[in-house]
Amino acid sequence: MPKQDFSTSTQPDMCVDLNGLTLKNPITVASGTYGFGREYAEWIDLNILSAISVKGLTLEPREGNEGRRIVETPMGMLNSVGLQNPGVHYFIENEIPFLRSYDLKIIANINGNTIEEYCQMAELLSDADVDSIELNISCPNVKNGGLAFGTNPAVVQDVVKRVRKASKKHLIVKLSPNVTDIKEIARIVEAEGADCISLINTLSGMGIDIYKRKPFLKRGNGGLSGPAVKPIAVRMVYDVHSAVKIPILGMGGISTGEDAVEFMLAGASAIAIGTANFANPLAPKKVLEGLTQYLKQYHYDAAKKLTGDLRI
Amino acid sequence: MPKQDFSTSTQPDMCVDLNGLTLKNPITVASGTYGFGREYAEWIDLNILSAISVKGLTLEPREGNEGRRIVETPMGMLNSVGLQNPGVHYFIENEIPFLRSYDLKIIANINGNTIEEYCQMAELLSDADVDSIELNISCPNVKNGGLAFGTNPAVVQDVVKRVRKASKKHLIVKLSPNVTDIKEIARIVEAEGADCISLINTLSGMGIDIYKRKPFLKRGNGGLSGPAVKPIAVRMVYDVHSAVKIPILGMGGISTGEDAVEFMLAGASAIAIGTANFANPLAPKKVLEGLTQYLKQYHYDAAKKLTGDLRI
Amino acid sequence: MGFLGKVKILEKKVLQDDVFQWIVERPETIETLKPGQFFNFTASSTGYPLLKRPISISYFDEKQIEFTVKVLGTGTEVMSHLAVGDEVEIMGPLGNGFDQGSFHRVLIVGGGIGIAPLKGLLESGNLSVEQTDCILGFRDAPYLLDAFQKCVAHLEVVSENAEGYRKGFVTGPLEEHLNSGVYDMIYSCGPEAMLKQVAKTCNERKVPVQLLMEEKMACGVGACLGCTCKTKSGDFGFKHVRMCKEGPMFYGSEVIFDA
Amino acid sequence: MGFLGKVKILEKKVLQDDVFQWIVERPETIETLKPGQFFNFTASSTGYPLLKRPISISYFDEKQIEFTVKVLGTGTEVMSHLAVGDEVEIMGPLGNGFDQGSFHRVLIVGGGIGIAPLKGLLESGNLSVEQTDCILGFRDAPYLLDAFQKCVAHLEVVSENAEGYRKGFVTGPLEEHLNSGVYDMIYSCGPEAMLKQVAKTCNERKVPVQLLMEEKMACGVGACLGCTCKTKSGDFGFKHVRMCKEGPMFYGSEVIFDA
Ligand SMILES: Cc1cc2nc3c(=O)[nH]c(=O)nc-3n(C[C@H](O)[C@H](O)[C@H](O)COP(=O)(O)OP(=O)(O)OC[C@H]3O[C@@H](n4cnc5c(N)ncnc54)[C@H](O)[C@@H]3O)c2cc1C
Ligand SMILES: Cc1cc2nc3c(=O)[nH]c(=O)nc-3n(C[C@H](O)[C@H](O)[C@H](O)COP(=O)(O)OP(=O)(O)OC[C@H]3O[C@@H](n4cnc5c(N)ncnc54)[C@H](O)[C@@H]3O)c2cc1C
Ligand SMILES: Cc1cc2nc3c(=O)[nH]c(=O)nc-3n(C[C@H](O)[C@H](O)[C@H](O)COP(=O)(O)O)c2cc1C
Ligand SMILES: Cc1cc2nc3c(=O)[nH]c(=O)nc-3n(C[C@H](O)[C@H](O)[C@H](O)COP(=O)(O)O)c2cc1C
Ligand code: FES
Ligand code: FES
Repeated sequence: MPKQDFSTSTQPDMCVDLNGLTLKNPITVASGTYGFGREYAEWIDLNILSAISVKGLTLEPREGNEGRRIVETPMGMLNSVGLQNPGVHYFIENEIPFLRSYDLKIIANINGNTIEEYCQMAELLSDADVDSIELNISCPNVKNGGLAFGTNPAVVQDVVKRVRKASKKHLIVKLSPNVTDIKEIARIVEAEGADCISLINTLSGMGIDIYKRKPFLKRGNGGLSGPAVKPIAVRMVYDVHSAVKIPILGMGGISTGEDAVEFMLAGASAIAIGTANFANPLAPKKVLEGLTQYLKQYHYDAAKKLTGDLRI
Repeated sequence: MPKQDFSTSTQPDMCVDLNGLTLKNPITVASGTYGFGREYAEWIDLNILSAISVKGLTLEPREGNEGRRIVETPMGMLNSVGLQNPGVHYFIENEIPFLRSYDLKIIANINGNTIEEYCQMAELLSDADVDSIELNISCPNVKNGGLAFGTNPAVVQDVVKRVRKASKKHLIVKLSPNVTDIKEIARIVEAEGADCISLINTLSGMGIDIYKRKPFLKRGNGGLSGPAVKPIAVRMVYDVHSAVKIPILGMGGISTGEDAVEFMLAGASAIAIGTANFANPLAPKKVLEGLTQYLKQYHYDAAKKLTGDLRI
Repeated sequence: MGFLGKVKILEKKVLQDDVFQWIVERPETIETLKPGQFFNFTASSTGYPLLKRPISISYFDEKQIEFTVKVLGTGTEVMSHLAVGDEVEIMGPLGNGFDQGSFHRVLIVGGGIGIAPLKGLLESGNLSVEQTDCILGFRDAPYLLDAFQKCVAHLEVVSENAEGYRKGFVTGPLEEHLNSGVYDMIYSCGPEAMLKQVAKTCNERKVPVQLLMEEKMACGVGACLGCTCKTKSGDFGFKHVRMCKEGPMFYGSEVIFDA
Repeated sequence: MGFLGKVKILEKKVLQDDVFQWIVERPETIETLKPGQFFNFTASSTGYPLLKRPISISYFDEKQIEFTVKVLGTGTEVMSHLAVGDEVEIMGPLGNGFDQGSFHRVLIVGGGIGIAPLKGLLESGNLSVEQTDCILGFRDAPYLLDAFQKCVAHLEVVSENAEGYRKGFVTGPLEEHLNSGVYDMIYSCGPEAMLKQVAKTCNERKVPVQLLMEEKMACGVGACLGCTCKTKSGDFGFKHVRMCKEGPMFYGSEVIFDA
């Protein structure tokens, strides 16, 4: 971009609305990449963020996966953390109060082994001081042979329907990208009453240690994230935007303001930063500044007008 | 790797067999990235290659897609070439003789709008001097609303069955990675009599020009390839290897000898280099040398013993 | 014979904040070079960015080749950090280059960094011409004017923003020049919008114009079909030809520009 | 307060083909530093490789911090090209660092590049010890022996391949030393296989040992849970703790090594 100074232009309205969840700006951080905010509070002013999706919660505490959990790949990374977390009860008692000392919305990312577990967590969180529940349906479905909930349309329908009943909270459903037809899944999620769709979760990938001749990760597969997956994520956001009316929280490889603009033009109403936080803890600030500059340069008076605003 | 000299060790047997297609070494080049070999002949000795999968052929000549065709992405690229090619007749008359002046196997990559077109091409090629036919089922199925042939199990079954009947040639079926369950597709392909499976084709992706506010590519979507997709490709090769007995020609982001080893350990019997040729026309040489050095260092007397040789 | 390998950077000049020049040693195996041809540069030894960067020859002789580079994104940014004595991997020469020959009067029309290959044409080409005139356009402050001044009879410079030059685009002066009716060959390189305008203006007046075009490239050698543009011919009423192989020079009369 | 930003490289030493040292300016905002802590380095300004690279402090004072780096892959390779005067982005200090205090006799056991933080402990730490002995192991030629020689009473060096040193691993000399029964604290850093062996040997003899461990890291601050190791505690009979936050120093008695 030409290095012009737009600081004198009027500040665009950064506020966006995810169908009931109002955000002061479109920049959130992605589940699993930000813990419960504590660790990054030393490095960046958390008040910059409009929301945090906290580390994936389970009903009971979990110690997560054994062995190596991280593999760097070309402009991406594989992770196999395995949902290590202190459990939803601990979260409610100990983490919410901390997060409430900041001006940001709290999104509780929930993960079940069974539909019942999802519902139990949704109920528990209904009475808790969270602003939204993010239903992560990418986790392996233990009752269904380990295949992710999110890849089977019938199971998606069932879990969203029942969680929707279990809680009145703002409900985001987070889609797995490991599917043939993301639009089909998105339509089901919308029909079952989700308020918002977030995507993409990580892509299923693998790395092999050729010197030890085994996969780097004990389970073989891990979840691929980071800039490498951005083109896939943008395509999916675009596809889902063309298929449903509910707003989209877009993510997958975002690390600059330009990336955020790209996701919003593709159809996202807000975006989340995940892996980029690791490479640069100031990424949310950088993204927010870059986005704001773009809005000024292209004369948008409100961030929300960027969503889906393609010239085609 | 420690910088040791293994030049004095005995040369491992590099020959591999793809279920009837014998290759002098595991290094081939991927369809669409090497034209018909002519252009790279100035830059690398084509005799290094064990096979070339030629630019995707169609029944009639095609001019391909309009507008920009290439978008660079983080450690990857999107392409939307749209199968520009001189048609299968021209290929048989003009390109085969050229390629036959080199010591490499010729794989004819075929692409149809309809199953009938696939069959017609397979028949034509039955009498032509090619060593194998690679059925690319990632192309949009015009009769089926533009969704790729390769993503619908029933359609995959139909097209493989009929092409298998139409030609006695060695038959490779190239899988699309844009599916929920690659194993299911692989099993069908094996059951219908394919001799070999190649994967992965490109992942569906998109890039948006935020300054012009439209997708870089006229059709919106393009195919993602390059190192960025390697972890996804390795995972799919591993999955398919666990699901079928026929050999696998692995590809997706391979650019070094270590990458080739990784794919072979995951289950590939041979590998193809695609996008890496653009970054380094000597990539096939580098990959072959790296692979050979690894075999010596780890005391493999034959390349074929590497396939699936994981310690798990 | 093409050359693929490393060459040493012998000299480096910084022309502007974001424009620099390298002189590299000319590999002995390169027999012929033509103005308008380009080399593909490995921007970084780390493998990122992934694809090579095409850069035109802006001067060459028996011993040396010069490149003039504008820093736009990561690739050229990384390149700009290399210093004299460092090595850089290049591949080329690639592309067809300019058609040269004997002309009565030649007009050079360059925009922005597109002036680089035109400099190469004037300084290292073998045009046989009675008089060469030149129009150069810049968005901001001009550069390399001396080099052009030395080679041409009349030089006109326009800029969108810089003070002290005629304001605007090259198209105004171009029409004025062409109205004189004296030119029998135009050479042009610059942003696509400019080339489209130049082609239109020249085509209307039936003056032959050689356009040095630009498109994103992957292989640079004609194998990937990633860099095509449309020309008027073939069975479909048009043909997709490769900028890196059949181009990057096309005649204004043959190119079909995107709408 | 942690520091995240660029610092200038004041000095650079090349110790071996693939081992170099940087001295950088110590940012004023860093109040305390502890041996065994590390900084996370942005290897390249291009964004590739993606993740930061953790490097231990190998010396520090009020004005400067020293790092000793072994070139292994792309990240450290890119770093090795930076020169005096260049800036590098660092983030830290991170991790717990070594526990210090008063001991009778301390044994330092280092392997390969793992000797770097041990150098930091000896040169910049505040151990109060009657006598410190040291065993260093290398695959090939040793480096930094002078630095250790200066700080310890007895230095023993082993190498797998280099001539002129006792052949083998640190474990032989370690057992001999421990059999004397005089040590009341062991500090160790090196490859995982070595640490596992060191921990076992010390645990058997009930000698306390501080292990500086290494695991692939993504965030470096405790947020991603990517760098865990197992310790003996918690509801499950073990607990996954973060190397970057609760570590990288763990006592031999608390770590459970992978089978
Ligand atoms: C045949 C040929 C010859 C060439 N010769 C030369 C030459 O002699 N000298 C020379 O300097 N270049 C030349 N080029 C162009 C050169 O190859 C590119 O400038 C270079 O590849 C850019 O690489 P990069 O990695 O720096 O930028 P990239 O990262 O590839 O991208 C360009 C940057 O521009 C930004 N951008 C794109 N559109 C806009 C917009 N509308 N507004 C603001 N920002 C935008 C992008 O975000 C990106 O950061 C030539 C190209 C070709 C095809
Ligand atoms: C807390 C902590 C402190 C550290 N302190 C230091 C320090 O002070 N100094 C220091 O130098 N390092 C230190 N390290 C290690 C350092 O972070 C890594 O060496 C560095 O990140 C490697 O990055 P890279 O990009 O160079 O290599 P990478 O690209 O990340 O990978 C390492 C390379 O080794 C290759 N490889 C892996 N296994 C084998 C094998 N068995 N045989 C052959 N090749 C193999 C891989 O292919 C790869 O090329 C520390 C690490 C941690 C966690
Ligand atoms: C280390 C790590 C842990 C993650 N854990 C979770 C999780 O618990 N729940 C979830 O829904 N997504 C999780 N994700 C996925 C991210 O929230 C995000 O969808 C994905 O990483 C893509 O965005 P990115 O490329 O910006 O990282 C995790 C990602 C990473 C890298
Ligand atoms: C420019 C380009 C054109 C391609 N054309 C074809 C094609 O015609 N037929 C086909 O089966 N695959 C085609 N592919 C896919 C490659 O053969 C290969 O499957 C894919 O690029 C993954 O490998 P890579 O990451 O090494 O490039 C093409 C890929 C690229 C980059
Ligand atoms: S860039 Fe590949 S054909 Fe021109
Ligand atoms: S590296 Fe993220 S928790 Fe340690």
